Amino acid sequence: MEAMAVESKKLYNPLMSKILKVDILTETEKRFEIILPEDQILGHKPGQFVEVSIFGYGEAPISICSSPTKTPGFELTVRKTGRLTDKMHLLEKGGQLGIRGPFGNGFDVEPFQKKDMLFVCGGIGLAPLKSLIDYTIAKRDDFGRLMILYGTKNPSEILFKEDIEVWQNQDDIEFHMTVDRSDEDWKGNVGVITTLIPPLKLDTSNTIATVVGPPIMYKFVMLALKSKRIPDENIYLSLERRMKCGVGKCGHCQINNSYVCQEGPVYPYPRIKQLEEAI
Amino acid sequence: MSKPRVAFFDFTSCEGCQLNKLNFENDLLDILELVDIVEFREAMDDRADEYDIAFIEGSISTPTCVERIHDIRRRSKILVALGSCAVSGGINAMKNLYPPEWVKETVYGEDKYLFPSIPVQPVSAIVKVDYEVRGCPMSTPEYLHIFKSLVLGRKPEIIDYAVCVECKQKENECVLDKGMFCLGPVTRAGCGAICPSNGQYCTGCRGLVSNVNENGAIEMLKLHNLSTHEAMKRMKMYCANEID
Amino acid sequence: MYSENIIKFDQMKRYFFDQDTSIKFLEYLIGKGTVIAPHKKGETSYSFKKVDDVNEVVFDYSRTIQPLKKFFLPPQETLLNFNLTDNSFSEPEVVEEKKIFFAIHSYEMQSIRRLDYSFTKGNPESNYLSKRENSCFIGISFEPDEWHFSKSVGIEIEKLEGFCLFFEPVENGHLVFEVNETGREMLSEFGAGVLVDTPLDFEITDKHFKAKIKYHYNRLPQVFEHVYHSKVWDKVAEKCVGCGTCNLLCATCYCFDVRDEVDLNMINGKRERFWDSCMLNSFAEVAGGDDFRDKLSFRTRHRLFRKFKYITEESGELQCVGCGRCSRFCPAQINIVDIINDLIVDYTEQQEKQVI
Amino acid sequence: MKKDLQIDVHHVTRVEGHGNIVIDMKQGVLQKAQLEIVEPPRYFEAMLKGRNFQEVAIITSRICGICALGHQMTSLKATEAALGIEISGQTEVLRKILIHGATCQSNTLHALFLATPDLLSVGSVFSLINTHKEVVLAALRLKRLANDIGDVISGRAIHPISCVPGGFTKLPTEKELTDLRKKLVEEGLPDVKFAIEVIASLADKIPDFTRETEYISVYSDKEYSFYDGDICSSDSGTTPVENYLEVTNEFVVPHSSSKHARFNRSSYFVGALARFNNSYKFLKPKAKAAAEKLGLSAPCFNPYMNTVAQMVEVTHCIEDSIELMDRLLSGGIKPEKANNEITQYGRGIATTEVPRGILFHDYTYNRQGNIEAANCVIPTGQNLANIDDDMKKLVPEIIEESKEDITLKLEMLVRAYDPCISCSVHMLDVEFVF
Ligand SMILES: Cc1cc2nc3c(=O)[nH]c(=O)nc-3n(C[C@H](O)[C@H](O)[C@H](O)COP(=O)(O)OP(=O)(O)OC[C@H]3O[C@@H](n4cnc5c(N)ncnc54)[C@H](O)[C@@H]3O)c2cc1C
Ligand code: SF4
Ligand code: SF4
Ligand code: SF4
Repeated sequence: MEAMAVESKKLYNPLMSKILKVDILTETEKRFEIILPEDQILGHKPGQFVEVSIFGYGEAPISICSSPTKTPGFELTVRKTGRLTDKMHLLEKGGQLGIRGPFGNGFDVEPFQKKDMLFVCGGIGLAPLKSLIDYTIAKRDDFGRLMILYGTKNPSEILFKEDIEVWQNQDDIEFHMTVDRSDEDWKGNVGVITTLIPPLKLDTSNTIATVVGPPIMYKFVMLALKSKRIPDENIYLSLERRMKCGVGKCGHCQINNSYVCQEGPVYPYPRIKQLEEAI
Repeated sequence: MSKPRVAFFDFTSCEGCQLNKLNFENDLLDILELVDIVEFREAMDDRADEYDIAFIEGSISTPTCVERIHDIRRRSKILVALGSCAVSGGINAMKNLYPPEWVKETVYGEDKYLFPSIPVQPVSAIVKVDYEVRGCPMSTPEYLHIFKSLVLGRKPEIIDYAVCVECKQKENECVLDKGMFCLGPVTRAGCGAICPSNGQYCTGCRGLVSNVNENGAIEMLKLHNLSTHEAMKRMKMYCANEID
Repeated sequence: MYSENIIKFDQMKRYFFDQDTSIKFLEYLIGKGTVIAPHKKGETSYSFKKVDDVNEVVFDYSRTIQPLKKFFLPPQETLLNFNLTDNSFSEPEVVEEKKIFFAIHSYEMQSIRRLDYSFTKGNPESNYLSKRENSCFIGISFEPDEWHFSKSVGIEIEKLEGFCLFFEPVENGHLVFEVNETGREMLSEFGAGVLVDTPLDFEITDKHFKAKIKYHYNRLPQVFEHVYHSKVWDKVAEKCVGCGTCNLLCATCYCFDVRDEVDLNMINGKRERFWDSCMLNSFAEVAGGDDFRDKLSFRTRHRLFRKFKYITEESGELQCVGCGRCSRFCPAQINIVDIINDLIVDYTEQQEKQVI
Repeated sequence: MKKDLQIDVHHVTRVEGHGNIVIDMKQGVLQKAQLEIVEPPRYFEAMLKGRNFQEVAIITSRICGICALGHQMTSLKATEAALGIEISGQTEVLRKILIHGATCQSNTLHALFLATPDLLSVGSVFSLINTHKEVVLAALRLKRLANDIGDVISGRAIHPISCVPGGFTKLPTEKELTDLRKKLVEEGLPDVKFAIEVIASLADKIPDFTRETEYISVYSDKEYSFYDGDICSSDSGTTPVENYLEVTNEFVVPHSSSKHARFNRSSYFVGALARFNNSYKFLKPKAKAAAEKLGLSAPCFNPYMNTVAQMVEVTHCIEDSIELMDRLLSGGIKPEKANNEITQYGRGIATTEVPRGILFHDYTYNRQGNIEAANCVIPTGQNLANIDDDMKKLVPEIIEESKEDITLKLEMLVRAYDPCISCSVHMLDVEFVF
């Protein structure tokens, strides 16, 4: 059988990995620093994800939020939302997680060299983008301007407060944020994330925009970026779908003819436009 | 870790679901290892005040039932509805289909006396229900799944697809091929398609899947020799409260 | 196309087996490995099953309920056994055995070749491929019923690719063709007797398919380019009840769900996968409850696009093999050939409009 | 001493359904001794109206989870009688085995799980797991085996699936029956023997109380009959099933949401003890031996002995099932479809012995095979008057004992009848409040 000639792989066996550190970011989000057995390096690209599992509680795709330049461990930011993630939130330093991956197509950083980088992050969308943000900061000289736009529903949902403080105080990073609804202590912008785009002065042809957030955010952000005349091919989006395997078999993540776990989660915008079911 | 304190309560029902639990002969001892059963009227005398998990069987059909279920809810951390009667009103809810005048006529004997009765309702119509084990009688594998999930402290998997899925996974001969009709295509799975596996049509005891195509379902039943009227009647046997 | 096959048949060595010899041959096969063949199931249905009693094997059957995929991608399959106390796991053992599939129709054989593609490309999956190893297939021709339409998707009754032997019914028995080397070895070991050179005057050409797609299969991907927004999808969705039968029994559908289940001792457990279907609620739902294919019309469209366009773009082959299961077993009697022909009408109308 | 006594046991435990015991004695005069049935009404007869004959047994089996099979069998027989549907001999034998299974299951549950804890002075079977593990295990095995009979032949022990008018939608295979038979011989008989020894050793804990009453059961002159026969009264002999209303004479009492019944006396007894008293001579040998071991002989007038009679019946049912299976297996299982040919319509009445006693279903069908009128008379309802009469005799006899002991004996009495309350409220005459 010619089909049998290929060497097959055990695709579903996780590597039992250790939690090095757990940070509480908000009421519903925690950050986990994880190390693979024998200090193996994950070797991911920014924007890729891993399949995380706890036996008895299931498996789910989670974006890697640390930069590939940070080794040997890597970081995940997880929202408590169901079977697996609830249980993850009960784990502490020393706990074990099954890891498969990295999977998917991340950001190809080659074409971004010397470009101005615009990051548009909604809610937990900051987590997957943070791997790229951290990477560009680590390799700051390879890039032009770094502009980070970040919006959350309300101030209590803000992630990575320490990093944000650093970003805010650094001259070579332009950071703007907003909340949909403010509270008493909030002194910053109020309004949806799209309100942060019009004031920006952009060198449109030299700007790469990367957008990650909840499904409804995409439509409006794309309109705003359009009016800024950023060429479609300079815009990248990361999509989220249900996934049961991460290796292009189970079919759950399929959008038209694209498997998010293979071709995505990061897509150049022209490709998204071909995928009618995408957003 | 102390064992979860578990209680079982029965409302208007045939008590088949309760009995089904006593039928876990092989697993009963394992189950008792995992939890403390603190109240189970059908099998024991003890009573308790507070419960980690309360399992409720039966539908709500009298004002007393309403008071009792509120009281149990107040004292329970997790409340699980067991069986069609508790989940949807079940067979009992068929009563709601008939005009009250007609029911009076049929049910009144010459000796009338007052026994207050209200339209049959599922438990969730009165209090918050955390999880549901469907079926008439409740499905044993599903019950065990929810039971184990709760002991593990995780959310159970909630099935929202048709009985046909399990029926096809088992490679049953479809009862439609024997000239019968079947409610399996629109009924929520979880029973392991036990009726079609035994050559009988699915009566829909587990209620409808969500987003059901109701008109499509009636057209489908008509293809299999039921009139519109009969199709509606069959679909309402267990879903009197779900379909208008 | 048919003439090509006749030439092939003509050049192949062939033997005559009467019913007794066929039974003896089955017995011989049982000595060689696990033999799987069609059996009667229930009143009017068939099922592939391991042969325990050679006399129960059915040579003449329409189609089985579950397709052959069930042997390589079982409806329920354990991926891992795990232990909660120490977080260890192991894979279930795969029994190394030779599997001989007997009396297989050509579309069924082709469905396995489609699955081979899907489980090999990108990430070759050992769960599928290890079960797939060591299997050989013996074909048989069949009389199409009102649901078979394999010819319309380019798979003739005598398509031989993948088989080692092929059985063609003739009076009082079968002509047995030696398709490849494996088949030749089998026959000589069995002692098939003398070669026959019966002229091929049996009805090898054009057994009558009642169900037909109006266009040649090569044109179908082109049709699918233009019917994404067709109203046909809404029309189908009025009748469809979303039961998932069409996907589950499809010879080439392979989507699955994965669930963890713990034993009552709360120590051991299994990670299992199950056949799934893109027609079902929650198949494409994401955290937060958004469903990107929430309508039955979208789901049916996705189902057919996977058969006639998405995978075809990469593999060059239609994924539908024309077994007719989705139509035959649909409780709402939705027929895939009708859907495609309606789409073709829609497409033709579009083209005509453009000309005007 | 002229005593005052008030007892109010709210929701008697370890019985099926909801009932309260109320005793009111003033100055040594018994004002009230009754079992109040407080289970909500369920209107089954009303719900059956207009239902197709294929659905009727599915619905009636939901009258009660414990007696589901009995209701289903009686319902099928009534439907078949009304519509002139014939069944095969094979179907009849399979049904008889099913009824044996259901009787074993229910009698074991009652005798070993619900009543035995009283004899061992504990509150539930769960407490016995540590002290009497082998008894519990044997009981569990027996129950499992009884359920296996239901699972194998009817698809599911509770709310059976494959029994339909005219036969079965799926037949057990010969292998399944052979395996089952083997289990009955190798596990069933030894386990029931062991259980009977345990109960025999506790016999002195069974209250000594007698009150002769009328005993009513199904009777056939060929066998210890559960499946079919005439109505037999220990007072007046047999009556054909068609005249069941003359026997049951149901009447309404204010303290019960279930009707009471009487025939030749103010009350009558149905259930294992009635069957035992009326059909003793047809018991199989091992069952007769068990009865002797347990000190039970016919006729017996102690209602507490009903529980003991149930264990004798378990022995009989296992023995008879083995014989019936041998009969089926010797000829092989014939692959046959359920016969659903309707040849007539109108009224059909049927009776069956279910674990708690004699049960009647009475349907009238129209030409389309839909129900026009339905009536079910349930054993627990028939026993209620007898329970009240027992309590009226018992309370004065034990009045000198402590209130706790009196309450316990009364609860044990009620439990001895193994009342199935959710069945008994099948048809309540109530005012409907919407
Ligand atoms: C490429 C990719 C990257 C991702 N990256 C991240 C990431 O970095 N961080 C992250 O947190 N998530 C991420 N996700 C999302 C994550 O995979 C899902 O949220 C996943 O379902 C969580 O698994 P679970 O077992 O905890 O939830 P499940 O138990 O599977 O629950 C998920 C479903 O149940 C619903 N649900 C759960 N709880 C409730 C409730 N109480 N009430 C109502 N509905 C409820 C959810 O809305 C959701 O639909 C990513 C997903 C993808 C595809
Ligand atoms: S028997 Fe019923 S549940 Fe099973 S496949 Fe057929 S229609 Fe679906
Ligand atoms: S097949 Fe249908 S009627 Fe039977 S148990 Fe399942 S849901 Fe209920
Ligand atoms: S089998 Fe028919 S009814 Fe079921 S999902 Fe497929 S097309 Fe729809």
